[in-house]
Order: sequence, then structure tokens, then C-alpha cells
Amino acid sequence: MSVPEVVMLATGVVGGAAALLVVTSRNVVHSALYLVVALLAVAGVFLVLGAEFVAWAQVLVYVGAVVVLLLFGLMLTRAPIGPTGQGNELGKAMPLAVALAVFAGLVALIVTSYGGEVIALEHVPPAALGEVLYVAWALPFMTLGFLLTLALIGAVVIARREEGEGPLPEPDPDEPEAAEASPPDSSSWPQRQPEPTPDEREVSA
Amino acid sequence: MATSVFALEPLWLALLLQALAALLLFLIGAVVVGYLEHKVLAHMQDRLGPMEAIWHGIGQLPADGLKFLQKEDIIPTAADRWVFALAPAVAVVPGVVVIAVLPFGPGLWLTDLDAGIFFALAASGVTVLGTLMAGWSSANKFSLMGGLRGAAQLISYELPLVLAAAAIVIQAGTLSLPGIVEAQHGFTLFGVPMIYGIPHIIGLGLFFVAALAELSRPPFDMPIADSELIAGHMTEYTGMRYAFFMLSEYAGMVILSALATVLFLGGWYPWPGVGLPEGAAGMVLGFVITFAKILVLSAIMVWLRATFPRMREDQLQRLSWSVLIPLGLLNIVLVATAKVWF
Amino acid sequence: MAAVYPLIFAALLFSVGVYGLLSRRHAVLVLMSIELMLAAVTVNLVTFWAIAGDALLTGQVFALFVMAIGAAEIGVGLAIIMLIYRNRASVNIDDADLMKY
Amino acid sequence: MSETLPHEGGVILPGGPGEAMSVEIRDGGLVTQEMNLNIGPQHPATHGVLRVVIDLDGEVIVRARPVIGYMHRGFEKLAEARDYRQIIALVNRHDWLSAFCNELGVALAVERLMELEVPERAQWIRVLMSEWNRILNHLMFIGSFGLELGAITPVFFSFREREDIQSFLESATGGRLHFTYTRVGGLKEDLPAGFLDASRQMAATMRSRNDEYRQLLLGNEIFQARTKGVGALAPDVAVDYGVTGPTLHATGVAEDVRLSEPYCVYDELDVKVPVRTNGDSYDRFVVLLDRIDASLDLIEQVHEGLPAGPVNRKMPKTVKAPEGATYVRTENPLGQGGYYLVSDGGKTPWRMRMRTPSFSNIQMVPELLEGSLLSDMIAILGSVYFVVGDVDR
Repeated sequence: MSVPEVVMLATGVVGGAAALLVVTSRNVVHSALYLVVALLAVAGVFLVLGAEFVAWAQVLVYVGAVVVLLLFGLMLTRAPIGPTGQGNELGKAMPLAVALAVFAGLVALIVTSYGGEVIALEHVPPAALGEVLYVAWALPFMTLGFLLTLALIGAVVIARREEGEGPLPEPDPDEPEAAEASPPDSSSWPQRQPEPTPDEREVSA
Repeated sequence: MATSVFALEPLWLALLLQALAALLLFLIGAVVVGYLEHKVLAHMQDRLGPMEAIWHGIGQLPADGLKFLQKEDIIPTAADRWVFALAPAVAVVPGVVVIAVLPFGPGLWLTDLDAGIFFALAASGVTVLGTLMAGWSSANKFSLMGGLRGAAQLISYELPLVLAAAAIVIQAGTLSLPGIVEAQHGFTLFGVPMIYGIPHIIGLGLFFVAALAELSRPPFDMPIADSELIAGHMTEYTGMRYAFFMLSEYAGMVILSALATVLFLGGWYPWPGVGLPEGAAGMVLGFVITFAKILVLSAIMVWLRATFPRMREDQLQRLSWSVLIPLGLLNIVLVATAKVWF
Repeated sequence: MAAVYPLIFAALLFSVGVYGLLSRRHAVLVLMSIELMLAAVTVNLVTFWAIAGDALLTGQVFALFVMAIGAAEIGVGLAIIMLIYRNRASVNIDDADLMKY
Repeated sequence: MSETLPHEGGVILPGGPGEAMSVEIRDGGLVTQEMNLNIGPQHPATHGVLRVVIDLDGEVIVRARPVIGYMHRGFEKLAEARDYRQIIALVNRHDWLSAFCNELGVALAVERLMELEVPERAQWIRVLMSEWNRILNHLMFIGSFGLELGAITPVFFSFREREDIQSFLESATGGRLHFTYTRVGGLKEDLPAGFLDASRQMAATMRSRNDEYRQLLLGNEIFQARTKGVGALAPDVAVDYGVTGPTLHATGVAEDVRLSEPYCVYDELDVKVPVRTNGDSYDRFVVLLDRIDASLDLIEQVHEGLPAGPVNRKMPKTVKAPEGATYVRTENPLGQGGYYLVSDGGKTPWRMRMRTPSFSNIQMVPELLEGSLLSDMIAILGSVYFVVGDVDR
């Protein structure tokens, strides 16, 4: 076995195990942490295959941002992050059967079609990728940038709670404090109530 | 691919040596910067700082390390044991990995990746996972808030950091760190050899501010704000695990200072256009120059700590999203325009 | 290197993703399963590029595109989950069935 | 109409056993998640053992309740078992940062009951000591406020000055923190040789150093952003809660006992009361700096006008206050201190009730905290000047 094959097998085993733990772990935060391992393994596979830039992009985007965002969301919603969350029931036969069938089908397909195929590994410098990305793929690339911007705006619009919209606390005669509570907004850092405008700050200075 | 002094055969020996060298550099860098912080801060505050451990207290940090080793390793009952135990390691490992691609002199790097700067930024972003893991697993509300603040801060400051670095990449035309140093060596501004830091003053400022925020250094130290959150995600940690977090903070200072040195201050060359002697003398001189630049930048970080109060969380977010990121985008447009023009 | 290794790894990731998607009811876990499946797709793209040796590096470029879409999906998905959670105090996707009736 | 769903087996949830976070469902499907957080009694920002229980929504404080009493040492009761000389040593311990002003209050109360006339020189020296004590106190808070906001340098500068001032005060009183310099009927002893020179010199130094503090903090963008408009206290609220001292002056109310009910020789001196109008953290801090200047003015006036003469009256071996009651107000560094002294003619008070400024100031804190951010809480707590020992007594 050559060095790339050993590395490939090792990352594959680690990544596969981590992926299994992602979907079977009882604790959602643990799942997210296992997802980190699985995605790092994917980056390792990219490295072996010679796609260096894609590998680092995988680390930057997924490990550095996506999983952090997931964990952040988990902690921010204070959703059940304990071991017994809602809807974490496991052991359904159906999903297992479907997944096994998919896996078996795919493996059979792969082995029959690519059983003897051998990859000639080559290293692609990022410069080469940059050249095709900004020349041949320029238009799709820009479209993608547009999509990302839209997604960002959409996410902000969805997660944002506007004034007066959404579940406002009902004035409760028994609990006068509840009526005073300002609509909480846990998605963005809320302004303090008596936030002075820049002009007012000037005056008070 | 550029050659490295560690290009040895067989492969495993080279890898082992590289790993050891990275670890050593990591520790030395962290200890030196830690000592620098003790002393610079002390003198700025009209006091002496550590004086007893050997000469002028230079043995203070190793002594602290020994003390940390002896301390009891406490894991709170309600903590999530595995995550709690792993978090300090997750905080430290990216630093060690990034050290491997940093050039400390001509030929003095462990490996020269084609996408060096991209790799360094990607890997250093992983550090926040350690913060989040520590914050969540400690079963402490202050820790959780510290972890959340750390994550929010990192997500918003990763962007200006990458944008500032991207402008330099456009200028230099390469992602490789030694490549950027060499490109900078040949850079002239209206015929005068110039470091990138002068025409890219916006980028330098952006990079430095974002680096401070990434490292949770004052004035952006809300995740560990001692007067608000005790010590944030580190509240429940003791002994060696706590020391790991401190190490990763100081090593982070070294790493980001080194990156700023490479990107903006001309790397191991004293000034673009001024060469170094060939061979070992050049290596030593280059190492000294690089390290001096790193120490100056670290000292500025310490200086800011001595000067500034802490910002507030919402002010920090506003600064990033409404000042730094637009500025970073503008910077890229300016640099690209200038690059095409000239 | 034999081409089956990365392909089987991708198949494994994809099936695990399918299993997670079908068996778990926690919305964030569902998102994670989708991420696993997307990762499997990128592995496949890069592997087929390595097999075919395309001059335009189509596999790598598409892997990057998938990554960007994955990031966008996570952003919007999490925003929706937060909103559902805020309104229904639940992140169980079976609870978000208001549109069904 | 709210039902609380406790977390099913919330083991790892932050907050620990029994304090798992709850999800609250009100009509209309409202979900609020509030986090209950104990700031203190062992928290680095509460200088001492104050505990503030807050409910947080994200980082916004929804409710705040200060819990006091961790440092209750029963001074009022202790005073009933001490004679009047011993009480002097007792009272300078409840607010350890304004020791002299406290003992002065007791001495004034006893003297008023006994209708004693205190020698002129002693009165002037009492003013001198009170003002130096005021500066000592304010330096402490200037340093610690910066520290709480994350500026770690000011505290070292302010403690340098505190050391210098304490050193020359020690030459007269023998104490650095608990001076115990006042006696019923005068002072322990006259000022030592060279004291006035040292005092003059220190006053000049302090004046220039005060400008240094202004430069160090006030011009700083981040400092202004953290303090301006934060924890703004309305004058009427402040008056309603009985807030006094710098915290009150920052709201624009210039009530000061040294003016409204002068004791010692304050009526012969030109007392300036610095006042700001916004009542926010920034103004409270500036008032502190301005008060140091005002105190230095008074100190210089004392240097000019200090008369010669005895500093003590001949007192009987056992000091006995005649039957009756009196209430003496003094302007302590943190606000108005008051001593209500009831005597049954014996050698110990029948009852001594203290009115301490910190106690009143801390009552108002929930008013400022609710609706502010957790980070602002630190800026607010650090600028509503209090000493925990003075709150709990």
C-alpha cells in the first residue's frame, strides 16, 4: 500500500466513524463536535486527492464557520442540549433499512463501475484553480456570490424580530413585571432602551 | 515548491522533526511573548513585574508552568467530562499547526504550502471551537456566556481579517507566505522600495484590529472579561488545562504578529530591496529580524491592553459589521484597481 | 490509488446522512445530516475530477460551489430553526406542522 | 397564565442541578428564556461580598435584585456595649475607605450631646483630615472603575497616590487605613512637625496627577462609549431613594451637608460642590475627579487658615453623655453619613443608629440595571459608589 492509500484509509475510517456518531449521538452538541471530525476527514480526503485549496476551504468554511454557527445556534436557542433532547428517538427500523439499502446500492454500483480504476494523483496549485475560477467560471462564481448575499439577507430578515411583530408578552394583571419586559431578541445584540442617538451623545459630551 | 531546511528523508523522520520543531517554536514563542507582556505591562504601570525568578524574572513563566503541572486537575461534577477535557487541546492544536507554515527566516520554515496564508487563517479559526467547547461543557453560566461571546466575536472578525489578507494576496499574486515575502522584497512604490504596510495602511489597520479581536485581546477581551464573566470559558479550568488556554493566547499573539510581519512588514528582510547575506548568517539574521518585528507587534498589543478599557459586545459587533467589513471590501477594490492601473 | 476508496467513503457519508435525516427529529441534527450528504457530494465531485483529469478543474470548482451553497443553507436553515423555536418552543421538526392543516 | 416546563433531566444545562433553564410558554405562544445569574457574592466586580441576582434575556438584564447582608457585623449593636472612646475605633471600620469621616461623625454627635466646645485648631485639622480622606476614597474608586471597564492601568496610578497620602497621614495618626485620630473633645494629638509641608507638597502633586487621570481615561473613545448614557439616573429618582454624595451630584442636585448644615469650620471655608447634569456613569466618574480638585481647594484653604492653639479639651476619665438624643449628619466621601445617638446618661450609648450612604445608593441599583446589558451592569455598579461593609454594617 502506498502512503496516500494509507492516509486515505485512515481518514476514511475516522471520518466514517465520526459521521456515524453524528447521527447516533444522544447529545446534539456532541453531534456537532463529531461533525467537525467528519468534515476534517473530508478535508483530509481532498488533500490526498490533490485538491489543496478545496481542502483548506473546507476547513475555513465548515469547521471555522458552519459548525461554529451550528453550535452557536444550539446554545443560543437553549434548545435541549442535554443528553435527552426532544425528538432524538433512535432505533427506527425504517431509516436504518433505507440507509443500508442506499449504501449497499451505491457500493455495488461503485465497485462494478470503478472497481479497477486507479487515480493518478496530481497536486493542483491554488494558482491553477484561481485561473480557471476567475476566467472560465467567472459568471457562475459571481452568481454564487449573489446567492450568498441573498442568503445572508434572508437569514437576517427571518431571524430578526421586528418591533411589534411576533409574540409579544401579553399584559398579565397578576404579573406587572411581565408587561414591562421588552420583547426579547436573542438573535442580535439588542440595543439598550435609552440608546442615545449620535446627536444626543454630542450634546451630552 | 520551495525547499525547506527540514526536507529530510525518510518521510516519517522529517515529519517527526517538523512536529517537534513546531511544538518547540510554539512553546518558545508563547513564553517569550508572555514574559514580554509581564514586563511591558509592568513598566507601563509604574512597577517592575516579575523580578525574583532568575535575572529580571525571566524564569517566571517556566516556573509558572511547573506550578500549573502540580495543580489539581478539577473537573466539575456537572461538566461534560470529555468535551471539558478536550477543549484546551482543541484550543492549542491549531496554533501548533499554523506555526508550521510561518516563515521565520530565509528557508526557515517547516513547510511551504502553496496556499499558506489561506491555510494559516483557516486553521487559526478553529481555535474558537476550543472556546465554545470549554464554555459549553463547564456547566457554568459565565462560561457559557463567555463561549457564546467568543464565537460571536470570531464569526464577525474572521471576515475583516481574511479581507485584509486578501488585499495583500492580490498585491503579491501568491498565497504562499515565503512567496509574499519575496514579492514584497521586490516591491517598489514610485521607484522607492517599500514594505506593503505603507501603501496598505488600511489593510494593516484592519488586520491588526481584527487580530486583536480574534485573540480576545483587550480592548476586545469580552469573552474572558474578568470583571463581567470571571474568566469566561476558562472559569472552571485549573492547572495544566488552564495553562493550555494561556499558552494558546500567547502563541496566538506570536502567530498573528508573524502573519502581519509577513504580509505587511517585509518578513525577514530588514527593508524591501535590502538583501541578507547568503547561508547560515543570513538565516540567523533573518530570524532575528523576523522575531524583532513579531515582538514589536506583540508589544503594541500589550500596550493597547495597558491603555484601553474593554468594549461592549454590541459596540464590538457594530464596529465589525458597519466599519471594518465595508472598509475591508473598499480596501480590496482600491488595491485591485491600483494593481491593474500600475 | 484505487478510486473506490474515496467513492466508498462518500457513499458511507451519504448513507449516514440519509439515516440521520430519516431517524432524527431534532431540526439541527437534520441540518447536520444534510451537511454530511453535501460533504459526500463534494468528495464525489473531487474524486471524479481526479479520475477524469479535467482541464477546467470542474470537480474542484463545483466542490467549492457546493460548499458555498452549504454555508448559505446553514445560515438560512438556522435562522428558520431559531424562528420556529421562538414561536413553538421546540426544535422538533414534527412540531412545525402548521402548514399541513 | 404561564406554565413552566422544566427541562427533562437537564443535567448538563448551565446553571447546575435544580437550576436548569426553563422554557416559559405564555398565551400567544410567547417563548422567553431567561437565565438566572448570581453576580456575587464572590465576583471580581462587586468589590466585596455584594450579591446581585439578575435575570438575563440574552445579555439584557430583565430583573435585578441586590442581596445584601453578607458582611453584616452588627456595628450598631456592638456600639451599645462600647464606651464613647471605643466607639471611635469601631465606626471607622464599617466604611474602611472613609474611616476619618466616620469617626468624626460619632465624635460630633457625642460632643453635641455633651454640649462641648472643641478647640478651634482641632476643628480645622478635622477638616483637613476629612478632605484628605475624601481624596483617598475617591482615588480608590477611580482606580477600580477603570479596572472594571477593563482598563488595568489607572488602578496602579491611583494606588501610588494612595500610598503617598497614607504615608504622611500615618505620620500624624499612626494609622494608614483606620486612623482613629479623632477624640471626643478634639484630636488624639497635634500634627507632627513637617506634616503641613508634606501636605502642601502632596496637594500640589495631587493636582497635577488628577489631570493625568483625566488624560488617561476621559478622552478615551472606548471609555466614553462605555460610560456615556449608561445607567443614567434621574434626579427625582435619586432623591426618592435617598441617594447622596457624588452619585447624587452627578444628577444635578447639589445637596451637600458641608453647605446645607455645615459642621466643623466648613462655614468659614469656600466649599465648592462639583455638579454634572446627566447622571450617567460618565458624569459620576467626572464628579469624582472634580471632587478631588474641590477637596484640594479646601485643603489649601486649611493650610492658609490653620490657627494655633490646643487641639484637645481636658476630658473627664469616663466620658458620659447626658440623657437625650441627637442626630448628626456629615458629608462622607460616598454621601451623607448620619449618626443617631440616644443616651440614657450612661457611659455607653443606649442606641446608636447609623445612616450610611452606601446603603441608600445600593437600593437604587435595580432601577438602573433593569433593561441594561450585562456589560453595562459592571459600568453601573462600578460608578454607583459603595463599600459593601458600609452597606451591611
